[in-house]
Amino acid sequence: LKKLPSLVTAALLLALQVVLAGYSIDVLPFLRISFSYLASAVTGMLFGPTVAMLSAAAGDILGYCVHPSGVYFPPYMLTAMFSGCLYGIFLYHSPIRLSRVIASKSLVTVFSNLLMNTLWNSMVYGKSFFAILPIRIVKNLVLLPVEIALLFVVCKAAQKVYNTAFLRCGISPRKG
Amino acid sequence: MTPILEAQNLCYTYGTGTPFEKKAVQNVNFKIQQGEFIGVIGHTGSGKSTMIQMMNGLIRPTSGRVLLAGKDIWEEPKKIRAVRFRVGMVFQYPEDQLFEETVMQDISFGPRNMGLTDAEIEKRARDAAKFVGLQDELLDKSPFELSGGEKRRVAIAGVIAMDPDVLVLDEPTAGLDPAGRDVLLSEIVSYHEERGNTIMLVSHSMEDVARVADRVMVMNSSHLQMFDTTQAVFSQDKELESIGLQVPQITKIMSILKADGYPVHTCLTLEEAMEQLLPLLPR
Amino acid sequence: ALGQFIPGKSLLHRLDPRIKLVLTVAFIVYIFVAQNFAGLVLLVVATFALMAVSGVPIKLYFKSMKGILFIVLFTAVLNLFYGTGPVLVQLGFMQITANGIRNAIFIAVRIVSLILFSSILTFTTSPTELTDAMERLLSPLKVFHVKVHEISMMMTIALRFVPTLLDETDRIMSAQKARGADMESGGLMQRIKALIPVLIPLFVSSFRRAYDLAMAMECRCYHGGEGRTKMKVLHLQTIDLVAVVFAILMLAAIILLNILLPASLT
Amino acid sequence: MKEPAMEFIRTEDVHFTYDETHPEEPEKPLHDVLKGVTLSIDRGEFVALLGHNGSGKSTMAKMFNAMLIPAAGKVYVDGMDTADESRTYDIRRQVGMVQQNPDNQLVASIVEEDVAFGPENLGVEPVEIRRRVDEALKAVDMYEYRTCAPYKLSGGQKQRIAIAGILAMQTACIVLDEPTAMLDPRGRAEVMHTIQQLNREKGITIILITHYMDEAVQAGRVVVLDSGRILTQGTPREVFSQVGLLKTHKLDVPQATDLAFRLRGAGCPMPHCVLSIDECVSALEPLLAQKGAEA
Repeated sequence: LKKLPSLVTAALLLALQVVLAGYSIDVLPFLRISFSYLASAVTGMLFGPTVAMLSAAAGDILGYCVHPSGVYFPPYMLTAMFSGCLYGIFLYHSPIRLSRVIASKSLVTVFSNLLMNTLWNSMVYGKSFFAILPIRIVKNLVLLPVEIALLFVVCKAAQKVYNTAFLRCGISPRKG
Repeated sequence: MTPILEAQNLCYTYGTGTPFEKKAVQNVNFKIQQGEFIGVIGHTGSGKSTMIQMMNGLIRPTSGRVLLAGKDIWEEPKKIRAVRFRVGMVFQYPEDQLFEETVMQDISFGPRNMGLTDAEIEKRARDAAKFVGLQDELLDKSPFELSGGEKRRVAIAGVIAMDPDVLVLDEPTAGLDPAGRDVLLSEIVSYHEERGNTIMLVSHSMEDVARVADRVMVMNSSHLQMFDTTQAVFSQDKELESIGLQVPQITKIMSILKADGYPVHTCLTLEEAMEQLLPLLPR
Repeated sequence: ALGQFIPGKSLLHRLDPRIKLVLTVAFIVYIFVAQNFAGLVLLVVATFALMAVSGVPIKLYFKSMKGILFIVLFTAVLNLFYGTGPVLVQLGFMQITANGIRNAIFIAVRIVSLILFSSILTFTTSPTELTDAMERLLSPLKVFHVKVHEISMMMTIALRFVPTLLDETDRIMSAQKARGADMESGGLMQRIKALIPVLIPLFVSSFRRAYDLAMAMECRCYHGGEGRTKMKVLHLQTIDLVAVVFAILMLAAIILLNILLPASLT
Repeated sequence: MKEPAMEFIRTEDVHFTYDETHPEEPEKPLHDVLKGVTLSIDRGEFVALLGHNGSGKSTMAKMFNAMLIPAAGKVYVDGMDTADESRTYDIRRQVGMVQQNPDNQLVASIVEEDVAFGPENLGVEPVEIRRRVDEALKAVDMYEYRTCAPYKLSGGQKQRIAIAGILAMQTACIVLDEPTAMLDPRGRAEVMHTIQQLNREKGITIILITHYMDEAVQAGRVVVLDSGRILTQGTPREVFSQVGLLKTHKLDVPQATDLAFRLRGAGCPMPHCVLSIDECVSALEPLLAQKGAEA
């Protein structure tokens, strides 16, 4: 994040991450579809794993400051960071390909949503939490293809627009 | 004749029951006939945005009714989408809503949502593009590569392509330069003349409203303060100024001359003023 | 409005945000450290005391609980069936044990105090204060080449633009609905698909805003964290010290109770 | 010739070309935006830069504070060459800039912290920042909003906060790039009032880029740009007496001015340049009275 435009773009994506978290669709309690992963993934795509990881951590905290609901439990931040990092690893510096999108999102679903979050949930809510694990698995697997498709469309558009938005006028503000 | 659009005791209150409760629109009544060109003026915060968003059911009135061709638009809430196709709405800075890969696809978004056939969609999109003066070679480009003025036209075409009976435009010329403003406005006027449908134009530019509108609505602190012919509204320059609105410069000049006892009457455009003044002036 | 900050002049409002942040995290940890009802009750009492001191109407705290109440009850009920030991009630293949009831109550109380405790922080500290506090707390990490200034700048900007983008989201949604986009009905898949016309313009507008803002910041001589000063300087006061001492005493008490009494949660 | 000490900004035959090597349309020709602009602006002046979109006026604005460097020619600010990278920050301390979109230039979520952003970057002492922030907010008449969040303010108010942010850096000059283009009439009036006040009372050099003639009228000097060149310049009265020229270059001409121009064209003895409603009326009335007396 040497360059100011990158810093600011990452900041705006962070804001978007927080905003999108507010527009989640509740299917059942515990089962919520949120779209903030899109902003996090685009951050990873444009600025790489480190930035995505830090921004995900910041997003977790800010998200709680902005829409305080439920429990603030610090380990959830680790999940967010891990996911951000995965997106960065798979999507950074490469033209968007479906295979990469599939790989990144699937890993996030399995490791972050299913493994890590289940662990944290069980810490907060007691071991009974394993009772609804099957429902969570089904939900995540059903949603996976949709989420992948959405991610693919958004990433493609974002990559294109980002390039045109900043290259178009040829004025990338000069670093003094 | 049944008015195309009618408001009956329209009210809207934001945040009912919270400390932030705010009456945005109160007791608005009006009738608009098919084919009229209506100007809507008023300050930011006067309630005009809320009012126009009730016309196509984006905001549901807290009380009162909106009648489209004599029928309450909320009679069957499930069919509200059909109302939105008949009352097209162009928001402020509409270029922000573009999202498709090509201009053509973006203009087609509305017609496609209407469930039309591909051929019909294509035809409508091309017609709409023509109305706003978009060249054919732009249609296959990405909307994000266009200039600001072109994007604005694409967005307006996207609403025109739904072929609405009533077209509501919220400051369509905001942020354009004077030349761009004039061109866009005359495109809207010729669209109106050709299709003969009803237009509601919200604008801060009194000159523009005076030039194009048949009748003018004046919104002030959530009420419909005046609704009369353009001539009649702008001849009340004192009343308008008292609520902080200006009349067009030309109207103001003529009304000062009139007040000072010269034999002229209210004018809306330069041409009218020239016509009146020339015989009265030495050459 | 953004967040749920309620401006006020209570002791908690005046507490240094850095201290508040650290102590909140500490308390969250305490809640998990406490292994028995005695410790938990101590924490609950402390939470209620702080709520009273905060000067924020108690009913607001309960309002903030509303959203999650169902989850609390739901987990409590589930936990009922997860106990071991002597069976009290047999419902088909499920059974409720004394120990299950105890677990259910314990966990429910724990979740409730977690929520209340984090609410105290967000009610008495504005999001700006929080990001500011975070920046200062993280600054020692500079030693490890973590870009603390950049992260906090990002958070400041993000916080500034969240309301702007929220408005923008509503505006774009309305605009697409006006073009017949259907976002209210249809199955899950359709609803997700209907979001594309909203999501893409949002990203586009974020990039455009970023470009403008980067320009504006450059014009205002922004050049990273080096040589930068701050208008507001935070000083630790006596109450901050008192708060820290209080927190340490709490920790000692909880650990002591853990040692003296058997664990309640199995 | 003016005293050399009075001169604050000088541009010498400035050229600029946007490097439009667009990834998807490489065949698009390079686009000359500025084709030799020579201009001198004095300390304390209020200059309006008028021109339609694409005339190069926004590019010109970015030349004044080294956001852009001329491809050929020179820009000097207070004697410093903008091409000299070691002076970039010294130049930006002298020349602040306000942009078109009021939403996209405020950094912090509290008004006073945003105003403090500039001085913080300059490494000013905290106590001094506080003093400057209060003073700047009072100067733009926004002091009572100091703890507000920017998103609760109107467009005109946000623009005034942006101006305060520049004032707090104690720059000698403010460049405003179409600051009113996105505002409603009330916001426009607020911002113009603030600009006038700063120029008159604090002696701050103002460069106002606009395409509204009624705003340019308020300046001491008007420079009209067209396709990268200076079309004409002078006092508002000198420039706006050339209504025909302005209209052929797609500039906005207020109705009062236009009316007088057309009447003159039709042979009425109207004055050469009419800038406002009042002037127009006071020019018309004697003529109407004269003709009335003849009849």
